[in-house]
Amino acid sequence: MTEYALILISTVLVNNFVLVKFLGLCPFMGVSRKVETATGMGLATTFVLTLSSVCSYLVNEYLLAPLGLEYLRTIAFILVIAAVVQFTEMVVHKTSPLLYNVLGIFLPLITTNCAVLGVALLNVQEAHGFIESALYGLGAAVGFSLVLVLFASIRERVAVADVPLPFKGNAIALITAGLMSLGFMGFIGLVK
Amino acid sequence: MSDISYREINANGFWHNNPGLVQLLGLCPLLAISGTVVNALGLGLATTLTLVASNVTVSLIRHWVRPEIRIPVFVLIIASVVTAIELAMNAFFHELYLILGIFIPLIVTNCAIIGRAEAFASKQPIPKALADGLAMGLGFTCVLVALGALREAVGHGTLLADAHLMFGEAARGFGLTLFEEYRGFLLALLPPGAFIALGLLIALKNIIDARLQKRQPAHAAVPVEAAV
Amino acid sequence: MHFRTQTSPHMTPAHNVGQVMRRVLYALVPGTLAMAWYFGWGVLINVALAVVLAVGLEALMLVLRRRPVIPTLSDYSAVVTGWLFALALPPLTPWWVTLVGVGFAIVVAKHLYGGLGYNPFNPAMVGYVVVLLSFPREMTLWLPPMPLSEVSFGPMQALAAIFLGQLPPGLTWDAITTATPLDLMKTELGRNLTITEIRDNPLFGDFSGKGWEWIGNWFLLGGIALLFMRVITWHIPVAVLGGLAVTAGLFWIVDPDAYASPAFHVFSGAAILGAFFIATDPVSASTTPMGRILYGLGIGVLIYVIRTWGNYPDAVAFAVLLMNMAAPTIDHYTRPRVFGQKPPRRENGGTP
Amino acid sequence: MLAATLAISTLAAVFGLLLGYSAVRFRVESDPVVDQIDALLPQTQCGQCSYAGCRPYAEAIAAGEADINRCPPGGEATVLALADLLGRDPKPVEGETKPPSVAIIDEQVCIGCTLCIQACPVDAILGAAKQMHTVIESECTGCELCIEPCPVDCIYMVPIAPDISTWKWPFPAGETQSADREAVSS
Amino acid sequence: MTEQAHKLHRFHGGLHLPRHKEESTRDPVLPMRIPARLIVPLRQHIGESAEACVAPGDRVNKGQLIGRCDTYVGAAVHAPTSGRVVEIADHPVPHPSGLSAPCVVIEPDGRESWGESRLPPIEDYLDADPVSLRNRIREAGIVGLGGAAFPSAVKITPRPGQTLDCLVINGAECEPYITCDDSLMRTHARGVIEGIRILMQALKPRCCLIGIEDHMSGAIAAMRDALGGDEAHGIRIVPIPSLYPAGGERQLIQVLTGREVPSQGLPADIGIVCQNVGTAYAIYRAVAHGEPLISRIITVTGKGVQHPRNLEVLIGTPIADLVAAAEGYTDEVSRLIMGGPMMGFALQSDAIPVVKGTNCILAASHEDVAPPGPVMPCIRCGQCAEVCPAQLLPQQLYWFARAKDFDKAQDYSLFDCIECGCCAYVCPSNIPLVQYYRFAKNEIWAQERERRKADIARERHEFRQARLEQEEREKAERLARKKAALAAKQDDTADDPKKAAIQAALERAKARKAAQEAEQMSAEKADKEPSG
Amino acid sequence: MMRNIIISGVLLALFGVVGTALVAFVYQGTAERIAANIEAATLSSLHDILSHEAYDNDILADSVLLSHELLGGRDLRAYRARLGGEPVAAVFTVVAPGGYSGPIRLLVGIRVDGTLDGVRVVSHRETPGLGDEIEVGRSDWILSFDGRSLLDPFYDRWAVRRDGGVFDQFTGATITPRAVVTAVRDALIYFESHRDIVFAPLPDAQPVDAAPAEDAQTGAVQTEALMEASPRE
Ligand SMILES: Cc1cc2nc3c(=O)[nH]c(=O)nc-3n(C[C@H](O)[C@H](O)[C@H](O)COP(=O)(O)O)c2cc1C
Ligand SMILES: Cc1cc2nc3c(=O)[nH]c(=O)nc-3n(C[C@H](O)[C@H](O)[C@H](O)COP(=O)(O)O)c2cc1C
Ligand SMILES: Cc1cc2nc3c(=O)[nH]c(=O)nc-3n(C[C@H](O)[C@H](O)[C@H](O)COP(=O)(O)O)c2cc1C
Ligand SMILES: Cc1cc2nc3c(=O)[nH]c(=O)nc-3n(C[C@H](O)[C@H](O)[C@H](O)CO)c2cc1C
Ligand code: SF4
Ligand code: SF4
Ligand code: SF4
Ligand code: SF4
Ligand code: FES
Repeated sequence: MTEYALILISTVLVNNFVLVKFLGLCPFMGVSRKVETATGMGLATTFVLTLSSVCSYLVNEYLLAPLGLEYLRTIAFILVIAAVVQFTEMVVHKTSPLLYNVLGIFLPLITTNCAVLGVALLNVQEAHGFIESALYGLGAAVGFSLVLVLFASIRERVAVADVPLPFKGNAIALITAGLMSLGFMGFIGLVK
Repeated sequence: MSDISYREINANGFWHNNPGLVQLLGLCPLLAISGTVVNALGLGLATTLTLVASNVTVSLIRHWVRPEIRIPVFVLIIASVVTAIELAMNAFFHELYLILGIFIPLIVTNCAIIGRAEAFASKQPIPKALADGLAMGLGFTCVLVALGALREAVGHGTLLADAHLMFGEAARGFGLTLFEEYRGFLLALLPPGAFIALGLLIALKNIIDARLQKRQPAHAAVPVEAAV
Repeated sequence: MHFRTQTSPHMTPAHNVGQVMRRVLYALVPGTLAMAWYFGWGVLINVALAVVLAVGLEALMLVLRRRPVIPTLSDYSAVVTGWLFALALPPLTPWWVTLVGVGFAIVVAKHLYGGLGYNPFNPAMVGYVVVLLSFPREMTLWLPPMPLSEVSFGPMQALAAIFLGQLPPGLTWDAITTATPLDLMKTELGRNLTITEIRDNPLFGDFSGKGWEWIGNWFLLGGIALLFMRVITWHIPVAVLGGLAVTAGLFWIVDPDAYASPAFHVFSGAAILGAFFIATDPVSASTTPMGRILYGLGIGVLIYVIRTWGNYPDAVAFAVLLMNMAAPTIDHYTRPRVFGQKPPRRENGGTP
Repeated sequence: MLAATLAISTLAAVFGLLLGYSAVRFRVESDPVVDQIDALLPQTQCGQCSYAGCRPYAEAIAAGEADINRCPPGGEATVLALADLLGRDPKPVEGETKPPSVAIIDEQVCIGCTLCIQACPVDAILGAAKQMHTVIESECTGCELCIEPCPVDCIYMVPIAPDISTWKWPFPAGETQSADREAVSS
Repeated sequence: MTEQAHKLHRFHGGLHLPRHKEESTRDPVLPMRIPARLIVPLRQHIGESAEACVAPGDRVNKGQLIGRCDTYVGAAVHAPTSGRVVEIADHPVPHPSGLSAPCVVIEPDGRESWGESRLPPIEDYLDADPVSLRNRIREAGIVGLGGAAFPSAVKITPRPGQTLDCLVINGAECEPYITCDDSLMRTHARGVIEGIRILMQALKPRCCLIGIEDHMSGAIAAMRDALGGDEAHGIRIVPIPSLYPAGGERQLIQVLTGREVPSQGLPADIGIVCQNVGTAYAIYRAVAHGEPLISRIITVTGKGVQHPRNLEVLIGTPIADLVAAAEGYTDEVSRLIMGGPMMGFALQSDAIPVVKGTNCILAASHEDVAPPGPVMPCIRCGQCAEVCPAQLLPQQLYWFARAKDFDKAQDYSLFDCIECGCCAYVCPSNIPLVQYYRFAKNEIWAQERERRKADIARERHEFRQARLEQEEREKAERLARKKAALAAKQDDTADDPKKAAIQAALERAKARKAAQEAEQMSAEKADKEPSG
Repeated sequence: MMRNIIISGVLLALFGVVGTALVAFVYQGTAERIAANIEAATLSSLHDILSHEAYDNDILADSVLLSHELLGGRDLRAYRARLGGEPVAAVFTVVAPGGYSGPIRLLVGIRVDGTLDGVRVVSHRETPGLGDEIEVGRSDWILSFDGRSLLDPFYDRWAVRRDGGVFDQFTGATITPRAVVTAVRDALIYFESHRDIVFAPLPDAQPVDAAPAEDAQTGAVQTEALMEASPRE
């Protein structure tokens, strides 16, 4: 039980995927202008990430490992992810066109959200079991969504601040992310 | 759009639509692997290679792919290319491979690559796609190296240390020590430093752009009027 | 007859931001003097240096940004930032550490966001965390408090140490520095000593570190003065200290030999300074009453968590930055009930 | 090698089938976003955005072809609203924004050629051939499209004078800091 | 007299302000001489403007109807005195914009003759039927004298399904400097009480509460005298603590009854109607004496006038005359404000006339209205939220208004702001907060207007498109028919109608196909892939 | 409809086939070289401690997994160096549990006579700029162990100066050096008391797989705690 809790603490706070491990940055920067879209993206990513973490675990465990094809991991995982994402995309497009428009190019880009593939690969690297893989995926996604939403609400505030012109927009957003990451450095050591 | 010139392709890749500074794509490796110039260069070249290969392939098959399987096909192509490069690096640049670690397979999900496949290569003939891949890849590498240089210089006070990882033993001496007795500024090497450094680079670009635009009216008096 | 027009209200008392900031400075004086009493001249030199640098950099940024310099400087916010930053430093910190820290505070954390009022993060704490991460050696060079230290530094010696890195002949850094009580508590607990054993160390006083507890009291005094001057409201300080004390109390009751007492936590390190002066920075804190309580509680709990299980013995700065990050979101979800509205209204998009 | 290709291609085939199926199952017909964009445009129908009216421009925005800052009559407010709807960055409006105006026909000069009637996108001009024409002020959107065709140049644009019911409190003068909001970059 | 004290409640926030009331209450109310010229705006109330029903050159009696208003929310305008109409034209009116609006300008003849114009007094008003009372109030052009100038007849017309619980009479007069209600209560307490009883007759509430700030002891005593105690006829006088803005309708209702008027709602929604004491008195004059609303008490005060005092003024009197009656300006005068210092608006000139809603002319000296310090950025200190009586987050509203994010501002209940100015008063950064809110509200209204206009334009445009298409089609068909006919004529088998019909059908189909193709082509153009 | 679905599947499969074939082809071409690289990396880190003239056996194959409290953990690999079949030295993987922010992994080389051949840090999470001076690239503190043994200094002075021992601490950091000194001392004690087990010949001559990847792949030390997202966790 403790170890599961530790996995969550570790992925959400200590080794936050975005701010400490540098995974999933493009959507982090791209879909954080408004809190609403950030929340939507967070939910979509949480769904995709957890699902694909589990799926890729299964593929690795029951397809690649028995056949000794570990070197094909990347290809196999990315296929799994792409399928999960494309499926989600079509469902969202059908059910919520506005969300679709807002998430825009970023929905397909969940496929290329490094965090998703990163989780799959790290699961293998750290020899996670089924439940651990699921938790790892979930924790990574929750950590991603958490900082995404916090970041978005800070950005909404910064958007109306008197930021010097050259820094307006992406530059100040990156610096904000840097300062957030600075805060997250405080969690170092929580999980030894 | 369809008759985009090579000059424009280059300008876009290196400056106006640079993946790292403007599109903000491919940020993960950009920030993660820019601790030193050598790492940055290694990853940048690997990425460029992938970008070129994937752009060409995608352009090649652009008429056959159906929209619903477009993304899976693209990533499949990219993943194959990347895995091949990964294996090759493991074999020929083993130490660099170890340092770049998980970020080599993660080139697959470098948003810049799939982004180009989607936005450009899937609509353009092969030569243009190739040029675009090259321009974008090298543009990305430039940013990566600039960021690496900035962080290495500020963080360690050196440049091109560990050059042997990439250029072989002969290059061990390439490294420059910029400041003797430099205590090091760790922040530059830590994650917050990476974010802040990229933010500063983007601001620098904005400043340069603003300067350029200011100078523009002198050259071309006619079309800017609308823009001002 | 013709008149100039202006918008209502047409009468306002004469007040301004500078006044608010000056009050903060007055309230900081007792605690600062107490700190100087226990840790020597270095404290005052640090404060003076940081304030000068802060004001200078602020002026520089204003000139670069083509903003009026004098009216803005007279808001005294840069002075507050510099002063609070300096209070977090060990007494003989080299000058260049102060420079880097103040530089980050004023330039990056404050002016890149547009200056006073716009910064989402507490500038002083950004500066402190930057130097703590970058120069851990310099940032752990604490002296023992006055009654314990064998050597005392005169003002010239302190200046020499800060600006030239020179110690009086015969002394080494190793010999004169010691761990802070929080640091000691953490590392000794890590070696599986019990609290009782640890408290035998001469560094400890009645309920916290010798000297530290008194510094805390003087800052408390200043903080209460701020409350009376209505510069701050009770919500944040009470919530910070309450959150810290309650969390510490819970663990302490379970195992008083492995977890330090609430009093120790409250009176150690920067907890009180943080609760009254740092967490209350209006610009980066939460603004709604309920939000301020949550924000303060968050800081209190995070201080305890990081102090106890993390790597940083005094976690105030990190806790403040982390909650700064959450402040806009907290504000968003803790809007007070508007007059005449029944349930507090949530934004439609809040929880889709 | 055989195992490798077999494994991956099976995987790929399975996903391909799945996606092919869902493409059919979740087909999307129309794009309601166009309506939402169109609702935000001022409907002046002036064509300054270089599209043949507001709706075509809305379609172009939805398709990602056009920027959101091309409508001068809508001004800043429209750009902000569009940016908000589409999650894009607001930009300064392209082209000059003029105060809202209406067209007035100089009835002494008008020769009743009906050319302006054909040009007016909202049928705001009354009159028949060979008769004097007038503009229905409340219907005129101020698009200026009637000015060009008039062979005797008898149509003028007059700005709508502010009155008490349409007067607006001005945006307050800024803080000391923003007194000079010009760029630092220069 | 040992009744149990009325239970008072507290509203959120509020301010204790320096009162400055003594200056203008030292002397009794002075009825002003008739000025040389009266400028009577046709719109002095919330709602549609009245229409002039006299012409330049006409002679008018005192109290004669000069502006008719037939809309439901509207109020008639009467001649304040007898004289000659010299012009009906645009003239600057009291408004923050300083813009002009239609006014009737009257040259008094000094005779004050009512002629036929006085309305028949209703003697037995305490038994009269509510409808006739309401009609009288409407005829008399009575609007709220407490500030908003909302037509009183509308306010006291019960809406179906609503029962009235309590009539609240607003004698709070919470703004500094203003003492017109105070003076009114001290001099005409009887009339005020009678007016209240008329209102009660018209509304039939269960109770009536008169809220008066506790420092106005003279007014409270006079009212008690007139009423015959603290409580009589179901009316009760309640002194309330002085706290700005206790006189705000919503705040007063909360203080007196503990109930909150729903946001975006009206007091009527919780069974309450609130009227100002001046309104009550005006109603009494209209019902018992048949006098329309043609004059009122106005405070002229501030260090900018020699002799601050209350004046009884004819509506339409230029402010310069009021100032003259207060013995002129002092050297210190620097700003002229209509209303109180917290909510009033500054005037450009003293040639502007007073209107029904004018309660105070404040000629402020530099010292009274010291210019606020330099405007600094908001530091989120939250003091504004602490004092906001509407429990809003003024600083958030400010940020959104500044960013022109009006949706967010509305989401943060911008329209619940009563513009009381408390937030701006305490703001250490001296931000003109209220102006930001007014700006935002105005913009939102303007956007709504524009939206409506756009909708009409869209409809008309689409209609036109459809019409053009239709015409095009008809033209094509006509052409096709003509061609067919022509072809048929030329054809040998011209009299084969079947063939002609086939021919015509073919033509039509061809035309349709062409049209379709054109459409498709344009659609394709629009469909073209999005650019990079 | 159905046709579209099938086309999608087939198309994707086709790309799968081509892509995989390409990768598999490259894999076969590089597999050998990669294995060699991994071996070379491990060897090179061993050679930092052990001169490679000092032994002649296949040291990577001649390794055992040891578990003992004194070594700080379970299943820690030790490599045995033999010259002409005779034991010359052993290189232990040791975990020092008492680091400031987590365990520190070390390689400790001990000659048969009980003297230290050398100590190197494999991975740690100590505070950069403070605790990381144990890395050979940052200071030569770690070299001060070379040639020492349990008797030099005498057993009870195996401690940092602050605790009355002979080893320097760092300014502002005592915990880290203390942990390393203690771990090295314990490894020496373990060696003295378990010499037989350490040098016992492989039970069934089954050479252990030459990919003890987690321990020692490069000479570069991983500072996992603070540095950028660590490539290998
Ligand atoms: C736009 C508007 C519409 C109103 N509609 C009604 C109404 O239908 N019925 C009513 O009794 N009062 C109505 N009122 C009057 C209000 O209840 C209130 O008494 C009046 O606005 C005076 O408020 P104040 O001076 O506190 O601002 C309305 C007021 C306004 C401004
Ligand atoms: C902030 C504020 C303060 C007010 N103060 C008073 C006041 O002191 N006396 C008063 O009669 N009306 C005051 N009003 C107006 C009342 O809200 C309300 O409009 C009036 O009492 C309704 O009565 P009426 O329709 O007869 O004017 C104030 C309004 C506001 C928004
Ligand atoms: C942020 C921070 C990081 C630290 N990191 C280390 C570390 O990595 N290794 C270490 O030995 N001490 C570290 N310390 C210092 C210890 O807490 C402790 O003060 C020190 O080891 C005691 O040594 P001293 O008695 O020489 O001061 C750190 C202290 C702080 C505040
Ligand atoms: C009660 C109070 C507390 C403050 N605390 C801080 C602080 O902790 N750090 C800081 O940089 N400035 C502080 N300031 C000053 C000021 O708010 C700060 O510089 C702004 O964040 C700059 O925009 C404080 C001001 C007040 C009134
Ligand atoms: S510029 Fe604006 S108003 Fe004019 S046609 Fe285009 S969208 Fe319509
Ligand atoms: S009258 Fe002229 S300006 Fe007005 S809508 Fe018609 S064409 Fe446009
Ligand atoms: S009182 Fe002024 S400075 Fe303070 S929060 Fe409100 S608006 Fe901002
Ligand atoms: S003006 Fe509006 S926001 Fe300000 S205190 Fe009054 S009600 Fe609140
Ligand atoms: S590179 Fe885009 S998410 Fe990582």
